[in-house]
Amino acid sequence: MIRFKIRLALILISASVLLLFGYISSPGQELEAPPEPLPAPPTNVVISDDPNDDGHTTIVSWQLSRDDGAGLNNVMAYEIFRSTSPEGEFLQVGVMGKGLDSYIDRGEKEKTRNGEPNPRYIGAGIDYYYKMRAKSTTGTYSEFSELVVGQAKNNWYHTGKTNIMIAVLIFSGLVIYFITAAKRGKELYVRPIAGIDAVDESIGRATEMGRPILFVLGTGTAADLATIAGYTILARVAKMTADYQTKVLVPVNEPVMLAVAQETVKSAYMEAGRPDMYDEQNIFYVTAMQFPFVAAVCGLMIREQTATNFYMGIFHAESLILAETGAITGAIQISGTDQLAQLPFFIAATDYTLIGEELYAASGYLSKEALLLGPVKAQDYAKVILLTLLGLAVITWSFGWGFFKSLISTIS
Amino acid sequence: MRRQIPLYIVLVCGIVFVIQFFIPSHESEFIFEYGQDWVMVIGILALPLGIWSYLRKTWLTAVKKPKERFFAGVSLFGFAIMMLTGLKRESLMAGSLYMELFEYVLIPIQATIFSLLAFYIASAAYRAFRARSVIATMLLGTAFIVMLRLIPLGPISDVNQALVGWILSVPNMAAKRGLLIGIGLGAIATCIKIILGIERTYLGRD
Amino acid sequence: MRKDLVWLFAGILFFGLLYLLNWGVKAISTDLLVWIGAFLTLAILSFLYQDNAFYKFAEHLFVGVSAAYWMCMGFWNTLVPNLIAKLHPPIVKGVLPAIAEKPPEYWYIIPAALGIMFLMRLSPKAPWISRWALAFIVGTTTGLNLVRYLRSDFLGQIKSTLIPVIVVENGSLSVGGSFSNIVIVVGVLCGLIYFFFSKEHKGLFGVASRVGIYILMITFGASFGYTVMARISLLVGRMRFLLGDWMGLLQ
Amino acid sequence: MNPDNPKMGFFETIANIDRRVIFLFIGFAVIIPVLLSFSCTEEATPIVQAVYDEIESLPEGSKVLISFDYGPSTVPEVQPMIDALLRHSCEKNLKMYMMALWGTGHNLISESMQDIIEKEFPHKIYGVDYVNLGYKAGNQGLINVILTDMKKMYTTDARGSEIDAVPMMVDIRNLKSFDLILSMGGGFPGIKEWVLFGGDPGNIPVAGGATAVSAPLLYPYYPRQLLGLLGGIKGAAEYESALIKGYPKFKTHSHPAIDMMGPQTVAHIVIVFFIVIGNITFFIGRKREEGEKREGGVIK
Repeated sequence: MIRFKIRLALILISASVLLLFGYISSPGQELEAPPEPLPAPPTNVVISDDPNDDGHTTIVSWQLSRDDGAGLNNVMAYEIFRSTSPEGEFLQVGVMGKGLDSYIDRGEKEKTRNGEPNPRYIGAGIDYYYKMRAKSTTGTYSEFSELVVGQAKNNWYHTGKTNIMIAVLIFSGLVIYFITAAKRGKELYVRPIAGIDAVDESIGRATEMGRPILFVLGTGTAADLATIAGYTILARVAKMTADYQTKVLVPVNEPVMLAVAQETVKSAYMEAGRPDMYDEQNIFYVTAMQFPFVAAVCGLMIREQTATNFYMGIFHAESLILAETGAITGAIQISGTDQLAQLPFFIAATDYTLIGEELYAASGYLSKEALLLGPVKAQDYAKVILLTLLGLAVITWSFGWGFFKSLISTIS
Repeated sequence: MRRQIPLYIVLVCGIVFVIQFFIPSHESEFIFEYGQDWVMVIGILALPLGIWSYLRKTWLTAVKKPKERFFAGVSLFGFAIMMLTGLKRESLMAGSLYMELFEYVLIPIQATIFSLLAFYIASAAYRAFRARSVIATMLLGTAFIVMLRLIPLGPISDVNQALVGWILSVPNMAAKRGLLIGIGLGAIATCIKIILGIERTYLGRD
Repeated sequence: MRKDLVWLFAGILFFGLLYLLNWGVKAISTDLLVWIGAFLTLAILSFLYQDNAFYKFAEHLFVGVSAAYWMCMGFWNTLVPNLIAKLHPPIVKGVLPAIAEKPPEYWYIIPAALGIMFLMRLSPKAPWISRWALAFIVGTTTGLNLVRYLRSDFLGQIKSTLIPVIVVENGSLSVGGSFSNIVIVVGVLCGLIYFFFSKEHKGLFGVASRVGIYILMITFGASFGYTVMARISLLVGRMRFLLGDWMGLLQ
Repeated sequence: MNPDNPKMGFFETIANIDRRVIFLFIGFAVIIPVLLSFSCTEEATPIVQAVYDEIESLPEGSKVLISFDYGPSTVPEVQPMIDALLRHSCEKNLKMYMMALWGTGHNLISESMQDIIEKEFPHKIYGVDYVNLGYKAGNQGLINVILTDMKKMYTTDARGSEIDAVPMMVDIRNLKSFDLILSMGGGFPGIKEWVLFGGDPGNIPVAGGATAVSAPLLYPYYPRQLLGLLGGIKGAAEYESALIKGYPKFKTHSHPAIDMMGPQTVAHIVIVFFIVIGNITFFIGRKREEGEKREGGVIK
């Protein structure tokens, strides 16, 4: 406490001394305090539009003050001011350290704030006036730079995304090419995927045992890609169960997923010529929350004694709870997910696992349809391109040739 | 025709949302923000469908299976209580019966089910981690080394610590990248298949 | 059914014993809510032994309560502010005064219409119309996913694999650093080769694919081993609740 | 015991051990240490000790910037680290400047101040010994700006006082005014951004704490760009141990990370033990099977 008092006293004393000094040395009082040399202001200030935004940002660039890093060498920072009129009130919008020669002025998007005009707002097509000054290391300021004016524009193309656009176009081109090639009757080979090969056998087993099959589409949303891949496998499973007259249970945790799963199973039964076998009650909504859903599915496994369990889609922490409960009942379990964190548990606790990309490839593999196999081939070609580029880049770069490295860097 | 319209909707929506990514203008921002918001709103509007499925199934169970009647009743009772207490906006404030039920019924069960993982991770490790093949040995070996880091073993611990650090930052990183690149390619191909209407299982058929 | 009765009896015995043992001796909780929490916790844990009436009770209660909880949350937190308040702000004056002042946004008729279309599934006459809403959801999400994957998962990973395989540190060759970088580059390449689908994994290609799956297994093993800690922590939390908050055995 | 084949009985029993036995072991592995508050003494590893030593070596009155870059979901892992670091800094009479790059950090700062500084070190004065600068948006951009000018971004503290009215802020100009930067969390933005945009360009020592998940990604920065790192609950426990070793009076204070390590260690031993048993029986079983095959016996 005492120490604080002493410090406070010291601070107060030094502050009053400073104040006094400031009073004495203020203009008008011709005292002989040595005039400190002021830094020169930055020059050639230019206001341009940020080409990749929706009209709320400008870019301020300038030439460094001649005292920045040279001359008096006393510039510490630059201060940037903006106003909507040349003689209006200028708002300090940014500070940049010495040696820097541009500033991105990101305005706010709300015209008004709490019913009053928002001073930080920047809108498209409005003239904004800027001026700048340099701040010296001792806290003095240069003159203001000349007043300049500029506008922000609402832009229609993001120049920084051209690379991604090219990548999308190339990849889409590959996909479409291989689909048409396959349609023309070109044979496409797909390597065996153990998890998918086991589907038929596991359904046969459930039929022999006279027990139902469980299909869990995960705890993602209905439109997630892994869930959509799950529907394809569900369609296949449902078609087979219709043939074998085995019951398939599909508990879901999302109403949209419920609708899709019902449609999928219904269509599969119709395709198998057994629409009479379809029972909507077997595809049911439990609850949207993760753990209540898991509790109910675990209970279902034990009470219905499901012989084969499928887990296809997005899974979170529940993956291991489901897989271990399934192991207790002695069910054959086939899983597939693109969630990296859950793959280890599926691999350890289920019999077969579709790892990441294998899940997406499963739809093509299952149907053997040219339309669905084409994209798989395109994926592989994209991989070849990547492998080659990456290999070349790393090797050549290590020997000092940076061409491929910079090529990849610009692409990504 | 009925089957064609949804495919066109997918095509148009898909392409619009891909294109908006390349357009920074505020019209594009508008589409981006609203599109996401709308998907969420539709998801909530669809909830009655799920609730209907749940109620019907539980009710039918209660009617058809006398043995299950008690449990179906418990479920419906819980549902009714929570619905009634959640009818008012104020119920979402702390201290309401609705939030109390959340706190003292949902949370303990949720946390306990989550904690079952401590048991299951042990039984899964015991069952799966057998050196049956090279692949299984890799899995088992790494898991073993990583688990050892928590067990005090004198000087071995220091070496192990360093080894775990290396495994996590080198091979672990490499495999994750390979996986993510693969998943990325597969996901993009799937997206293109969906947008072009090649992948359409999810729409069912008439 | 008889087995369930045995469980019920065992449960009553357990709680009764606890009650007798603790009454007036230990600082067992006198809070009814804590007892409810403890009962439900034990009911779920009993599933580890086998499925039984207590677990079934907790499970069914949990499902019912959570279904309604989610419904109310969705209504108040999403539907009211994001749909009702947008279409007709004054209606939410009583609950969300901040939004009530804003002008209505009639764009929101579109999701409302799509939502209703989706519910048409329940109508016997025109269930097909629900597919339009479904198509909107899938189309929108897929479009967004496409660019999201393209940008983050995939291109970002390629860029960060660009590392030199010969690491020079302070003017001399760093063997350890070079080795690690070689492992990363080879690991990524072999991992990708494992995911080749349209070519048979034979010969050199097969070897690379083998190396790929080995490295994947190392990763999975490491994640598995690493997660054990987090899962044990969860159990410690539950045990603290049972032994401390409920039974009062911990300081 | 298997009556049909008494010779194989023991190994078969073990090999086919009921999962409930494992569950029971895990249950006891957690319950017993929790009941007995058993804990292992954690020897601080060099990467943790480095952080401790750095704080230990700072002279009284040195300025430490602590950035709260985490959210509620990682509180169980990160909070014990913060508590230990705050205690250590208070004990060493360092000046603590607390800020947040994460929006969620704001409340966590207030809570930490209440729980640790105000409760355990009531003689510390707000504004003189510690200050809450609150959350500012901008991620690494914020670090960029405060590297040259702190007060441009922080015109007031989190309580709304004019920044120059806070005594301990008077002589702060920019990041270089600090003697040590601690970033807690490990996500984005976090330690990596502090190293790349603050520590490296400003030549200021940076250390931090990260969740177990993100810690491995930060290892490459140690020790050149990152002074030291507490990784996960184990890192926190090591720091708590180091602190108790240096200042035995903290033994009576709460040390949640050390408490957590007891059950952790025992449970890990149990799991490792079962894996070893499983593999031994597996190999013995396979050997016997091979032997029987050779003898033309029944293949089990």
